[in-house]
Amino acid sequence: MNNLTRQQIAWRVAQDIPEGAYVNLGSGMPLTVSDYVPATREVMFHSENGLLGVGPRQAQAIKDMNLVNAGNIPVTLLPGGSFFHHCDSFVMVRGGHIDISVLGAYQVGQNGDLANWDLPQGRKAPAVGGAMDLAVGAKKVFVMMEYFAKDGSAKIVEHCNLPLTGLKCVTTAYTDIAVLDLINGKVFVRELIEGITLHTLQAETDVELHASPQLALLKPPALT
Amino acid sequence: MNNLTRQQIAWRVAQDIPEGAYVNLGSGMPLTVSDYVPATREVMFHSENGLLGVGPRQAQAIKDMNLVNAGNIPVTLLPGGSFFHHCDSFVMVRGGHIDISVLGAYQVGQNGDLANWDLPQGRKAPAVGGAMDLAVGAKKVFVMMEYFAKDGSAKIVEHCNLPLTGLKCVTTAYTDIAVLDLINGKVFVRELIEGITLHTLQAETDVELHASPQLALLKPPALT
Amino acid sequence: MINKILASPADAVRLIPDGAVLLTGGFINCGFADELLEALHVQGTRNLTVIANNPSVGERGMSHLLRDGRISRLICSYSRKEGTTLIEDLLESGTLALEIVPQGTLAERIRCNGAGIPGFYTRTGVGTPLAAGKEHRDFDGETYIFEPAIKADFALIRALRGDRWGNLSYDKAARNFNPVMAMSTAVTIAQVDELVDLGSIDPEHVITPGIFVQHVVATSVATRKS
Amino acid sequence: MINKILASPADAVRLIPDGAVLLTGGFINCGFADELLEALHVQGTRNLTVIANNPSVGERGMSHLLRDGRISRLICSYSRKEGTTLIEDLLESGTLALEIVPQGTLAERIRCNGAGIPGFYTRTGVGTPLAAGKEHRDFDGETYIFEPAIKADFALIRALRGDRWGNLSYDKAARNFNPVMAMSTAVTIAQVDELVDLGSIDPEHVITPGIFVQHVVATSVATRKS
Repeated sequence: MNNLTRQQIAWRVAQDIPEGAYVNLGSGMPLTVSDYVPATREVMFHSENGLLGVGPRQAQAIKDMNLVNAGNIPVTLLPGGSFFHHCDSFVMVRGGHIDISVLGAYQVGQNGDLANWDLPQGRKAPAVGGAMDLAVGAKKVFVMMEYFAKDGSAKIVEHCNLPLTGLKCVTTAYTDIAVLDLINGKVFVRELIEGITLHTLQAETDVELHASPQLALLKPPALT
Repeated sequence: MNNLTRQQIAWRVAQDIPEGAYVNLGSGMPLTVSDYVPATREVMFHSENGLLGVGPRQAQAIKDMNLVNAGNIPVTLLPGGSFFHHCDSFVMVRGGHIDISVLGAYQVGQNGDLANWDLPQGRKAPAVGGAMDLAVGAKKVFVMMEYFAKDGSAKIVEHCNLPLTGLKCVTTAYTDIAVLDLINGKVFVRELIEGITLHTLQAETDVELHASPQLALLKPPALT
Repeated sequence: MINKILASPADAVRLIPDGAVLLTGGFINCGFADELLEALHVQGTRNLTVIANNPSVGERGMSHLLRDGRISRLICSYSRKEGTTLIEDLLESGTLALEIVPQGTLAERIRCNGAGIPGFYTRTGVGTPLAAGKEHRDFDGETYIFEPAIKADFALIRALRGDRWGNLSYDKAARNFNPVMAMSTAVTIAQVDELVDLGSIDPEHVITPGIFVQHVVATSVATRKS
Repeated sequence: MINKILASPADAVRLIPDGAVLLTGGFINCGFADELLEALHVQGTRNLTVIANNPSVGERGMSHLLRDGRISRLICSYSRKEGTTLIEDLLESGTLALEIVPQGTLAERIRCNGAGIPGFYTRTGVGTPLAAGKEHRDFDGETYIFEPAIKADFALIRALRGDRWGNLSYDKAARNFNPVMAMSTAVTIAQVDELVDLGSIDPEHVITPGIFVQHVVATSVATRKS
């Protein structure tokens, strides 16, 4: 049983992004999704700091720190890209113009509730960024996460007990062992890695899991 | 007794526009005000269809109908001018960024209420344009009008009985015989043409007129 | 490959059914999508609701739709049409319903819809006949009225240049309502004077990013590139 | 002659008293008005309220103000400062009050103030801890919360080019909150990399029209023109 690496989860998300989609990638793990979109497929990456048509990272030699994505990574802009200010950027987000938002998650409720930001905990300063706007504004919200939390419990839960980011917003959860669609308050398992069955997964998950009509094997390529 | 011509009223308004002011000129008579601002004085004319830094009319030979003011008159743009869309244009207006709005008026209440637009009357189609936004949004509202209506009554009234454009918004009324400041619900006569006294004007006006501390002679140059 | 370019105005307006609610850019007679409106006339579409600053004073497009009674409802800030009593005649005959909205309120109500905002409070119009029946509310001692977002099915806009991703730039005062309307609806169709290659519009100077534009139609095929 | 150009950052920040409420443009570390903030530090101004997307991670300007306790209140979407526990220390010692606002809500609340709009309804944040105590209202079956306009005394922004009328253009992602903040306050001070002649910025490409800018300060005098 080989759990997906973070790169393989990013690869799996990328497969579900269709040509022509407008996609926002959250900071951290989601930012790597663009690396795995097939080169033949034109996808428009939006960065909430005012970029549309984000291209690959800058070559080390360039280092233009006025051309960064929302994770402060120096990127390029594709021909046909554009710059705009923060209000216009969040008109795109809040106004429903972004097709897919890819976010990290601490917990996902079976009703699609998302918990992915930090209220003050211990000594960490709070930060929400654009996550709440993306959660409610994007047409689809894909989350990327490990299936299990560090304490061994499934991150897909009946009711989130961490601070919420948005209500009933998650469309699909991409994890290291399964792809889960959240539809009308139910969790449908669409893909599972080799060596795991719906039955064995259910045994370790509190919420009820349903088999998706498309239930299939989750088999990523080897990636480094 | 020489009433001011329309050009002379425009000239009088222009004298009260200081250097550096951002000014919107309403359609019709107000549009001519810019012709009388002293050439040494830099004033920024805003046109609500998305222009700032409006210059003189185009020479006949040019006729670029994509460069028009809000009255559809082909104009020029000064170096340092800019184009923007309608929302940004009305952020300038509604948000209090315009120093002076110059509008026509059918009636002005002594409390500063303004009536200058048409509800359906007879067969005329209704039109409000940007007048209501300008009336409430500009820091000062100057109106230009004849002092008397066609029926001989003064247009400055206790209560407007025509459809209102805005409440308590008019700062100063420039007319063919007097300049009137509207301050805290009272009408102060600041200038009068030769041959008229506050006393004779009061006799023909229902609202109480007060002498401005700066009461002076209104004496325009000859203009064609 | 993403290609938002359609072959002709006729192809573009085929998407628009009877009864559609349309935003149409333009101010007086500057920046109207005349060829799209003309194609809509030729197509015979009827019972349209049109939201525009004013009925175009041009001879093509909206004038024909109005003349032939295809527009049953008009929401605008200024309903007069110079040199004709067309609007007056339509109003008198009862075939045209009219709503007058202050110009800045019209622009902001259109933006609201595209920005996920259900409406906005404004001081514009308070105390006037246009405030009748509207929610009033005080903020910091000032009275405001609530103006709801305007929802439409399509935006028909006019731009100077466009590319296959739908990026647009405009020509001077012909910009007016066009970028605002582009943001507002799910289906924006842009009539452009010129098609240009991706990247020809400097990314700093794109006024309408392609995300707001679903279809692009050029009126000058001479400059067409892909 | 209108001339909004001031000689130095020190001249510009002389306008700003103790206790002022400041909008400061920038995102992560891109597009901050570092020289204005640094001059404010040198001037000794204290008890500031700062509204920014995040505390700048740069070494100059806002970092110094924070370190020396000159900022008593911070309104931002993201309060972490990479590579340091400065914010955590200030929060723990109780010398910094903090309000967290979702990024899009922050931008729109700032715009509202400049647009004569007292606040706006948004779905963002509904059901989350950030909705606590806020007015809730349903429109078309969806729940929204009311977010009030943010009022500030000054905006300290950063641009690429500026002229004596205050027209501005920006550099790529350094645009971010800067044009939005410029619109919002009565006194906007722009730090520009380069002063240019009137008309050098194409009127089609002016991002912030001069009406929104009261003072301009250049950090590179080499290119100064009038």
